[in-house]
Amino acid sequence: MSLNVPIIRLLVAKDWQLFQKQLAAHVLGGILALCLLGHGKPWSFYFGALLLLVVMVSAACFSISTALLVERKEQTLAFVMSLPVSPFDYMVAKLAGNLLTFAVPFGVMVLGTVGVILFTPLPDGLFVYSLLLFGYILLAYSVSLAVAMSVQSEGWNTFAMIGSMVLINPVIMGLGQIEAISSTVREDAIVWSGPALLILSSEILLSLSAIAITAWVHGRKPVFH
Amino acid sequence: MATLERLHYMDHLRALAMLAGVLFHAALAYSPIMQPFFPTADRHNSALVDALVWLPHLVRMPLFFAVAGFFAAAMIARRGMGGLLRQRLLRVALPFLIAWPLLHLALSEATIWAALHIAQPSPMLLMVREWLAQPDPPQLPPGTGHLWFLYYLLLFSVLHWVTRTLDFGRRAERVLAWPPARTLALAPLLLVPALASVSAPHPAPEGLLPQFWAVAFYGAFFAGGALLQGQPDWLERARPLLPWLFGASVLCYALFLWRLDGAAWQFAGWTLAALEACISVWLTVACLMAGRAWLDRPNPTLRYLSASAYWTYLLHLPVLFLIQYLLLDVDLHWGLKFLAASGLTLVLCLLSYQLLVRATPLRRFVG
Amino acid sequence: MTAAFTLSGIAKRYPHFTLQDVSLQLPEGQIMGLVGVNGAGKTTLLRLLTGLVRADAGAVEVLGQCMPEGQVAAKREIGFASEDMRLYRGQSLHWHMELIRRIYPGWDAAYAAELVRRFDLRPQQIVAGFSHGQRVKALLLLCLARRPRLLLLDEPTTGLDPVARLEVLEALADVLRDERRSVLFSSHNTQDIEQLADSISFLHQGRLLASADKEAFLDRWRRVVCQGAGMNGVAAWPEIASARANGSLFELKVRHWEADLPARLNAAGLAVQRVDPMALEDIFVTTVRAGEPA
Amino acid sequence: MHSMPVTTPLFLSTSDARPMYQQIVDQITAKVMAADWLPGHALPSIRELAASSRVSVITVKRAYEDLERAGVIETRHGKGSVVAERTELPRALLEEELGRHLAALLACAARLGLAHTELHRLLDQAAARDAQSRPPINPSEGPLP
Repeated sequence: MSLNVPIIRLLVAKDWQLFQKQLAAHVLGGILALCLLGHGKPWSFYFGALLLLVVMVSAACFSISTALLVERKEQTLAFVMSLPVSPFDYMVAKLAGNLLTFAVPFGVMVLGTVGVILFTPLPDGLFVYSLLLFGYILLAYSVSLAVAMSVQSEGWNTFAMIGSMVLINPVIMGLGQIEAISSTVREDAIVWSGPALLILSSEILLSLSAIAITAWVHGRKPVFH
Repeated sequence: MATLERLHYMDHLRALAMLAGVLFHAALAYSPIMQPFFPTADRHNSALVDALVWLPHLVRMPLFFAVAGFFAAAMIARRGMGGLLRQRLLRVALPFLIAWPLLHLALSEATIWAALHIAQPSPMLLMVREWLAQPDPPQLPPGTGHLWFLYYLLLFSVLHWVTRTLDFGRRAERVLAWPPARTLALAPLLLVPALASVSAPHPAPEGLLPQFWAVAFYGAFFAGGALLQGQPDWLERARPLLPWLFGASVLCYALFLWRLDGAAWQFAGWTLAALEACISVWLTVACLMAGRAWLDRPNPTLRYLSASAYWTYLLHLPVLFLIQYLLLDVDLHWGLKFLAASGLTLVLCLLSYQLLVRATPLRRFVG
Repeated sequence: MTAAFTLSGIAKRYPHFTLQDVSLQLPEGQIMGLVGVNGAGKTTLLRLLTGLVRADAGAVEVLGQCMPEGQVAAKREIGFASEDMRLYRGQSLHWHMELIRRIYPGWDAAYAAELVRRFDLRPQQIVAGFSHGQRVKALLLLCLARRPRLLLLDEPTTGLDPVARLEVLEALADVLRDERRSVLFSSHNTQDIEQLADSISFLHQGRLLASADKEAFLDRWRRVVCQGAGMNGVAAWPEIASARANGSLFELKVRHWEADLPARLNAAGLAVQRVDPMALEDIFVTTVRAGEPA
Repeated sequence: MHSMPVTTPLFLSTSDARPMYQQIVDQITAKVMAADWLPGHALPSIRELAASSRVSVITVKRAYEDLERAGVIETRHGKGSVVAERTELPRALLEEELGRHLAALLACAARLGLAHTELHRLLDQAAARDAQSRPPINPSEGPLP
């Protein structure tokens, strides 16, 4: 199953152009959140962090829904299938496109937060805690993407997206309960406790496997329908 | 910076704005108001400096961002948004990422050396000396090494892309269709809340995270410059207002100085903010008109200055501080010190430009 | 004569529908009309041809590529436009033309511009603002402007106003000029097929009732009006597709018209009054009603 | 594919009861009879006529075969069709048409059970009426050779 790269690049560029307007809105939200963080007041820091998280989550969900669900619902999928594209190319383009539209904002946010934690007077212990949180967002995204690629019904997709993202709060609480993690948060040093390492590695592993399985399942499908 | 067909007066104005920055930073050492804050504050200072220094402060950066907005819009018109973002990465983001740590290092080393060796240190240096004496000296909160103007230029480029993608520009263009007098009367009102939320004279937004007031204030000038590119005849239509703009600005400046006396570094009240806003808007527009009228001819020296302006402005601060630290112990009239410091800094910067940048690949980035 | 596509012994089973034992060939340079009621299997057939669906049995070869393995190479030379295909609502027609131009080297910008003029479309307009007719013509433009060797059109003229329909037929007729290019278009608007198709294939309930060249096909069918005492068994003749009586008048729809038929009818006591050719629509309805192969 | 000299399309209509190929045959015969196309005139290629008149190739092919059988055109292998070089072609075609009308007249009379003498009488009456309604034409004019 050869990979015709030029067409895939065009498909990803197409998805990128379709996603422009939403991305612009999310970038605007992101800048507003950063300004709130920079405003320096406790209330503004809280709102800024919250807005940043909301922007993060909605960027992930929107990128999935635009690239996959809307394409199916608005029957533009039939148009794409008429192009010289094999199901494998289409799947690779979708995965690459989605990971791009998710990875860019996600990467910027992780670096930004890590930068803020390390360089500002905030306790460095937060570093591990935030990475665990971001690990969870990555996992939630990968699961939503995998579901969106394989399940046709929109109901299941919305459930997967919203469900996995809403679970963030219980995850925050849960992480707080774990003795080894919550104790190191206050200290001003980066402490990699056992459970923290376990959770982070499992999050990353699960995310990669979710995407790998989806890629493998769709890769073998010789035809679109 | 942008290599468009040479719009002479815009290039020259940007060069003058950057050079004014060098002179402004040199003069701050001799301003009584800045004595407690500025690292190179000198014993010899005079109220005359305060009387003059705040005028360039209120104009140079707004003018810089207006010109930057104009060139950005021109670049988009010629090479599309992709072209602009590529150019921004090459000539703004890259130099910023390289210069930032270097400048940060140079400034802190120079300050620490001065704090330990200068006989008559400035109040700020004295404080640094006490910090250094403590067991673990508190670190300076990380700033942008006074390259905040590059940071905000990148931010405005992103915002420019956002507004074009979301098509926000439509209503703003109509504003320029109004009679110029009305636009110029109302424009300052936009800026008052932003300026009122910070001290007068407004500080440099050095923080790693963007500040609301800076985004609003400088963003407005950037947007103004971009809109102006769309309607070049606006300056012509507003031409008759030139004398009024100068007159009103000087009047406002006088009022500003009178109100500022003794009220420096507290939150600028609505009046001070309004005055600052009026001066900034009217004087910037006046400079644009004056530039268009008298600076629009190809002029070799100005051309060289505008080519070297970017490099000079990047390099000037540590060089200037080092010279002024050394001058602290010298007993001379403040005027002579100011001329010596700024003159020497400019010479050194231009020399380094000629040797290191003019004929080297660096020119593509900072030439 | 190389074939644009060849279906041999095709079967495709769905829960409520089966396409069985379909063998069909379209010689290069010809236009084939695919006639069938809704749900007869036209869409499945077209999907088999574009490799979007894998046949349960039989072989599909399109433009020399066996499908669905060779679907990418084949689709480079196939222009497929179907009723359920939609463009990106948020984008303009120009954006779509740019996308297609970059994918297909054969894109002919001059021809595209001419089609835009002939179809009376505005490239800068956003697709969401298009009417149904404009959307169908836009899709057709995207297919035609790259001059594919095989055009697969699923109901190209359905729901179009007469003017738009004429514009579409004119664009299809352009394809005739190049004898290397072939067209398969399915429609239940039999007038278009009668006018433009070289050969006709009847599809009904997943089976191919008939596939023959149009003129010969139309020539075989006649509508005969005759007068006589009674039907006396004529209705059962193999060549009679349908027979209706009205008093002493009888209307026979003949499937295989032979010159000697009027004489044999006279012998059976029926005086032939008039013999008329039948329109394709009439033939199609009669065939479906009769249920036997046409 | 630059657009070749576009052949003027024939006037074909779907509302006409006659099959499409018959319409083509009749129109081309009419053009030959009216000397629009002189003998030896090259006819458009089958594909060209099909494209410009928006009908199928097979319909035009059928029409060309009928025209050739009727002797109106001649087709040289590989070089396309031309109007037949027969002398007096238009007059010959008119006479054939007259023959066809006579045959139809006789078939209709047979159905009515008319005797031939009765037919002659009706013909003379029709001729008389026709003479009054139209100015007398000089018999020698006739269609141009």
